[in-house]
Amino acid sequence: MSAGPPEGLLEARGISKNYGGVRALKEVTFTAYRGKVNVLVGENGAGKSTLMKILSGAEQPTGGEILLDGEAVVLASPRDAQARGIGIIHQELSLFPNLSIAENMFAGRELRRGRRFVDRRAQRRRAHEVLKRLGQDQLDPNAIVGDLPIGQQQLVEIGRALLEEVRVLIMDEPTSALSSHEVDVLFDVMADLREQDVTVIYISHKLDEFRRIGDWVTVFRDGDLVAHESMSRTDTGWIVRQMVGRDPDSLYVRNSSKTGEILLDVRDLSVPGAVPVHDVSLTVRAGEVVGVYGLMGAGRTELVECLMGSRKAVTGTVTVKGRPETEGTVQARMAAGLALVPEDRQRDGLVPTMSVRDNILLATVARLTRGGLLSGGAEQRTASEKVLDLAIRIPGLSAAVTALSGGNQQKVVLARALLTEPVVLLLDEPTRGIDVGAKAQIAALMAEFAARGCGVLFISSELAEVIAMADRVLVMARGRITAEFTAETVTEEALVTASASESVLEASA
Amino acid sequence: MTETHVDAPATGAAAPPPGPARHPAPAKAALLLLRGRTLVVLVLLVVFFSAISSEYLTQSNLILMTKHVAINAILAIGVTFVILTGGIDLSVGSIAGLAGMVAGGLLFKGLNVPGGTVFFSAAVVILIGIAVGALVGAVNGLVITRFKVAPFIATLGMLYVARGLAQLHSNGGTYPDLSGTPARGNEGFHFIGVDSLLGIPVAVWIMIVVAAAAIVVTTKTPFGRRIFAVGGNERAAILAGIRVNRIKIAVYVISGACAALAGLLLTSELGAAYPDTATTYELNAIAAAVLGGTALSGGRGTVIGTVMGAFVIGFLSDGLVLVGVSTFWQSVVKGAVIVFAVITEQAQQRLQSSLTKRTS
Amino acid sequence: MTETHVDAPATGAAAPPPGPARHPAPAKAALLLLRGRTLVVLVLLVVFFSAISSEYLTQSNLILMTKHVAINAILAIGVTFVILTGGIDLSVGSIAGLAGMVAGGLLFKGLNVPGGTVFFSAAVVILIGIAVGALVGAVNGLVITRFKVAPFIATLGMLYVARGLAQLHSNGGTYPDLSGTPARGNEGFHFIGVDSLLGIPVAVWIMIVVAAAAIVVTTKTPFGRRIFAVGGNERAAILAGIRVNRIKIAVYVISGACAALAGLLLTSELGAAYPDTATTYELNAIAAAVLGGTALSGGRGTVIGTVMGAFVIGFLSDGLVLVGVSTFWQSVVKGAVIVFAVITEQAQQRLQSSLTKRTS
Amino acid sequence: GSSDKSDKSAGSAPASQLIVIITPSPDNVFFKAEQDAASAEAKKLGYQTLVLSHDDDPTKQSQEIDTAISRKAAAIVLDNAGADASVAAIQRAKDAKIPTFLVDREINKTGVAVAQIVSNNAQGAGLGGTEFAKLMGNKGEYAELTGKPTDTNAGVRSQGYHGVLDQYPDLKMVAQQSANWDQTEALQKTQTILQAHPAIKGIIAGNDTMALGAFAAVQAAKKNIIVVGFDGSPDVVSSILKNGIKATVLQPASKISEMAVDQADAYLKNGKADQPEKQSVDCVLVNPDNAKSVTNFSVTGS
Ligand SMILES: Nc1ncnc2c1ncn2[C@@H]1O[C@H](COP(=O)(O)OP(=O)(O)OP(=O)(O)O)[C@@H](O)[C@H]1O
Ligand SMILES: Nc1ncnc2c1ncn2[C@@H]1O[C@H](COP(=O)(O)OP(=O)(O)OP(=O)(O)O)[C@@H](O)[C@H]1O
Ligand SMILES: [Mg+2]
Ligand SMILES: [Mg+2]
Repeated sequence: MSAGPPEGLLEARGISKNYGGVRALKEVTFTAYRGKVNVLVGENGAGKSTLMKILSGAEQPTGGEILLDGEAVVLASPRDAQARGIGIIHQELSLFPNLSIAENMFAGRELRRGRRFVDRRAQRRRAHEVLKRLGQDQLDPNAIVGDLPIGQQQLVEIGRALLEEVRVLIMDEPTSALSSHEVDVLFDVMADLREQDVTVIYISHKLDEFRRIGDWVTVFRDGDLVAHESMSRTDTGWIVRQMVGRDPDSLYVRNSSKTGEILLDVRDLSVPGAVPVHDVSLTVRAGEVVGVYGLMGAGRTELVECLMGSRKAVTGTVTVKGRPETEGTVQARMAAGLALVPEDRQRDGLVPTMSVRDNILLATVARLTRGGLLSGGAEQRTASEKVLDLAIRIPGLSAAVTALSGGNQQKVVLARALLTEPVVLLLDEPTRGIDVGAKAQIAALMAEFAARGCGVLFISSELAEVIAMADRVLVMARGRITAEFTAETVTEEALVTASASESVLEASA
Repeated sequence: MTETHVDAPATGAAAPPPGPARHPAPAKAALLLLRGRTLVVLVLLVVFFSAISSEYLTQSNLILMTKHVAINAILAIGVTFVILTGGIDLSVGSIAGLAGMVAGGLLFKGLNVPGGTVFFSAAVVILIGIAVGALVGAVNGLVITRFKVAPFIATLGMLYVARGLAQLHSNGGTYPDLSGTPARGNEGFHFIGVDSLLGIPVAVWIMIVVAAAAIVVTTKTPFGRRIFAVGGNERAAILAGIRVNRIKIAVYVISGACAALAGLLLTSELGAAYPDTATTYELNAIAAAVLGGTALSGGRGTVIGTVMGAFVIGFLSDGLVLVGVSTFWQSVVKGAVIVFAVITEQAQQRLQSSLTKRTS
Repeated sequence: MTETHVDAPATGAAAPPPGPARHPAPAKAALLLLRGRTLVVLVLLVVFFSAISSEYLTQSNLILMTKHVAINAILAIGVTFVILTGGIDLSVGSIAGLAGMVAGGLLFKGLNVPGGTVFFSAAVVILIGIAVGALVGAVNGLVITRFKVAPFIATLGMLYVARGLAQLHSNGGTYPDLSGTPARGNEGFHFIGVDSLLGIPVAVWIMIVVAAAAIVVTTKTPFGRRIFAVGGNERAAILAGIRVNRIKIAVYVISGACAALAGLLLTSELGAAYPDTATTYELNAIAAAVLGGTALSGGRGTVIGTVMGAFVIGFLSDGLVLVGVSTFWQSVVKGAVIVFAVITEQAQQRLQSSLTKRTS
Repeated sequence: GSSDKSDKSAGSAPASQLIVIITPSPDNVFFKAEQDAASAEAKKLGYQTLVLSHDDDPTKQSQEIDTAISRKAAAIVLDNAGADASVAAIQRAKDAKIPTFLVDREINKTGVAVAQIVSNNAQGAGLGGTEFAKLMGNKGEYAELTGKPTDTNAGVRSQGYHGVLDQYPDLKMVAQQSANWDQTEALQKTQTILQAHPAIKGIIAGNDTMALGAFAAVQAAKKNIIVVGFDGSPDVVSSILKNGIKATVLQPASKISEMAVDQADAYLKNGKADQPEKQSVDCVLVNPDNAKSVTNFSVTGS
């Protein structure tokens, strides 16, 4: 960093936040510097999003004060914060699935023609400009947001924040659903913003990523600010040490089991739809961890959903443990030995109205009966066993699942899948939005699962992760498998080339 | 992959916004046909009934049926606003009844004030009636937003309360004669429900005006777009700085005012106000909105669709009466047509979304 | 972070299940009081009415009121199953009417078969009546799952269709005498609606059995657990291998069967079957479920709460009748109490969730 | 079946002085008049009253009779909700030693109620039909609006009308619809019927609210059509005086109610009925000739 202490713009002083009995923030004092990219990191549930919600008016602190330009301010609502030039990209997308891209961007602050009417044409034009700035000029501003893949939705959310004349832009994991290409574009935009003296607060779990863009880094742990340092004076090891409180021996555990018979054999699978899949063939062997890399829209989610039976294939065969599974329903595939941890745990994984225990047992509850009736004891035993196995941090088995942090919610869904005793575990972006510690745990779980003679097929958009965890990597682009590497042959360059060569994004860029 | 990109024109100087996705011609035609699906059902009904009865497709019968439709259409337009935000309004029938009784009472026996009885002109009475509806709607909105009562329950409660108030207003009686007298200066109430302008009943004109206003509000104004936003994702709406509670209260006020207007039209047409006016009309109004493609989960729907839905229900009911179908069969046929029309709606949405996706 | 790990006991052999979150005593008491909130409203009602009328709190009146409650409670229990999956059933009143007519027809005039008329015993007639309700419910479920029609509309259509069929069954008439004859071997239909066992009306025993069965099914069986899952997050339920469509059809079948049972009780009590039986009872049934804490969005609710809700509505209505409140005021008071009870429900939920959080 | 243990009052003598009056909803003036007359008469004779309305729902009626039993009423005056569907409930009252006095509508069983005092609907419909035929000049097209199809009186009146009208070959019924006793429904259905059959000369309705609705439609269509109703409600009478609706048939609602209360009083005092169970009170035709002398469901001097 250049000489002289940077100038603080937005300051949180002694901010606390209690949710009922949960202390999400404990008198945190945090300063975001003017015209800098201020990076926030920390484990899941460390309180990062909570602080950002408070700084953007979406939540009220239990104690402490907020200073903007050295002046104490009260941010009673998102409107208040917006009026003061504070914009935010929320971690959970807050979009209107029923409205167009342009309308999403201008919801609540529509451009007007005359005093009364919405100026749709101007909105479309401005939306198009912003999309172009994000490298998405092929996107139609009239497209309905609910029809977009999650990555493009995230870009719309980003675009919305960029439309405002903001002094402070808070970005809470804006890249969790983006692939490296869009991340590059986004970083260019952030560099621009920095030029324009905009203060950026950036939250991410992708260590290699934010090191490229951040000026300052702040580490949170258990609702406390534990470290605050200029990025140039830190390295990855330092950050992980601050986060986890110990040395990162190894982030990812590599599977080292011997491979055996073919457990999953997929032949010529084709799936119609918005993101179609064409003639995919693949195998997963016992003891093997197979990674699937690809860009947004490559069709990986469609592939695993089809394998799991929640999406219908038009052609192709799926053979599990040598037995063809022709029925193609979720029940049949589950019985055959497949289990899926879905990509979007909020939408496809958790039942928010149920307790942690009931969520864990959801798929296997029929096994825990005596004389047709559920046996409370067996339920409690089974669930708590899994909680211990996976080291899920919960207040209690009867707690609401929504009260857990993201990583722990992910483990709940994983526990449910493991309880079905699958022979091949399908994981769609299992590490999205979870912290390094949890990532390492999930990698270890995958390895352990493979060591028991089972197979793993996991999808990931992070190069480092696929390379580190997979024995074999398949690359998907435009619904086809375009390349295959072994752990020995795989390189970042090869993956990028194979995934981009035929990708939608590359073609249109 | 069949995706086609919307090409930006080569002369990209001031990049004009890309137009709506272009569909190949046949797909487009299919889509248009399906968008007008309620219209298709309507046309089928008309064809069917005019084949059975020569009186069905006469100008005078069409005008009459449209007049009958007007009442339900106005109710349904109001309800559409509510449904678009993800709510529901079961109290519209009762509000119509209450507004009719208030207006009837003012016309028939005036307002007792200290020192005598005041009579208002018919126009003022109409405004008071609508204000009563708006007020009841505001109560609905406040109960729903302030006390977080589910709209279904809040408006179900209001269904009973408003109906009870309507009955208490006259102690169960009917206000028999609403024609007013010159001495009282309150003549002319029949204008809205009985008279015609240019050969078209005033009630139909009123429906046209209400529908046009509703279309403009829902599609062209910030308020209208925010209604869709609230119905699409309430949390996101709050985070986007939209005053969600205000929007919600506003739609119940609109719904209440529309219901009151419908009640006044009924009362005017009847020339008498009785407390059971418009009983169970709420179900027809909601059915019209849903037939017209409004999603009960909120965020999706059009006013024009709702009006079409009201036409389908009205033209069906009147047609059944015209050809002399028994009451019992009327009930069966009506239920079946409502479900059938929605089934075609589902087919349409699936086809439409597959078409849009394939071609966008 | 105050999160605690589930501690494994040092001797990890058979890890005992972690108990439910422990609350400090006063918070626990407050919570208990609030959980029984519907009960509190009920007690308030009883206290209020018995202060006004000495007849209210007599054994005979309590038994009588409970018998009246039984009908709505059985309807509401069925509807609760549907609402728990996130659906709604507006057709239960009509199904009750249809089942009553089918049973009435079988008892009064028998079934015409080639070669004569067959009469079934009262027990068989009751089973047929319930089967009819289950069948209509299955149609609801199929329309909703196969054609993806919104439950509101599908069951609204069925409301009309089933009522029309009930009327067509007798061409609008009443089956006057259901007592049967020894010659036909179909006596005894009055048992379920008129008779008593151990001083308690059979209808009340039936309600108790239905409620007990429903409690066991919802809380103790995998099927019940899946109902909650479907209502809580349908997509997650699908991926967890739950056959969502089957569950949905099943709940509409249950709702239809319960509705039919209620219709049979009504018919038996009246000793006659008429096609308008149970008109608009659907609203009361839904109101009971919601009063009892069932969320219309699905996934939350209890059968016992629903039964409490039915008691509140029934004891209120009967109390108003007993003390001679005019019909019109009955309507107003009923609406207001429904909304008020739900407001206290909201207050409870907020308080409860803050308590649970603080103490967990 | 087992005995009615639920009715604890059974066997105990009716010591109370309460008369329970149950009618359809008083938002129809006819039933309001009925209620008011019965209530006034009972109070005059020193009774307390409980006035309830069953809204034409036999189930609700059954529950209200339960309430009467539970409150140990001395007698019930009932305008019932269904000729067949009411029998069991009235029997229950009888078993509890509470006498029931029916007004306005009969039930399809004797020996259950102490008295069934009804206006003679068949006779009244005969009067209405005859007057209608006369007004029509014994020829031409007409439409009929019937009451709620599940209501006995709707059927009786319709039969009564047709008993007369069907004798005239030139009188042709071109449409028959139920408007469920409802004014708005009568209005809209009449409008539609007038579309289908523009040549209609007359409309005969099963009660006065439907006649009023039909007449509103006739007025809006600016047609000159004969409308005849049934009940003798004040609104129709005043319409007759203004040369609007042509005729109605007055049911002496107040008189019937008073008779019922008087007989109940006598029964309670003497322990037996002083009149036969079935009593019918003739209806009176109301037309411009006598409309002036009609007030609140009674014709002065008749
Ligand atoms: N609405 C809420 N109710 C109860 N507890 C909550 C709520 N929101 C957050 N918490 C708790 O507050 C703590 C901090 O959560 P927060 O979302 O700020 O974490 P985070 O650092 O953003 O984690 P992640 O990296 O997973 O996004 C967690 O323990 C979480 O369970
Ligand atoms: N046009 C679309 N309409 C509706 N849903 C879509 C559309 N495109 C994608 N989706 C859904 O969005 C989710 C993400 O799809 P995406 O395009 O990202 O597929 P992917 O190849 O699995 O990539 P990734 O998993 O890396 O996001 C999937 O559930 C997919 O079904
Ligand atoms: Mg977060
Ligand atoms: Mg994906």
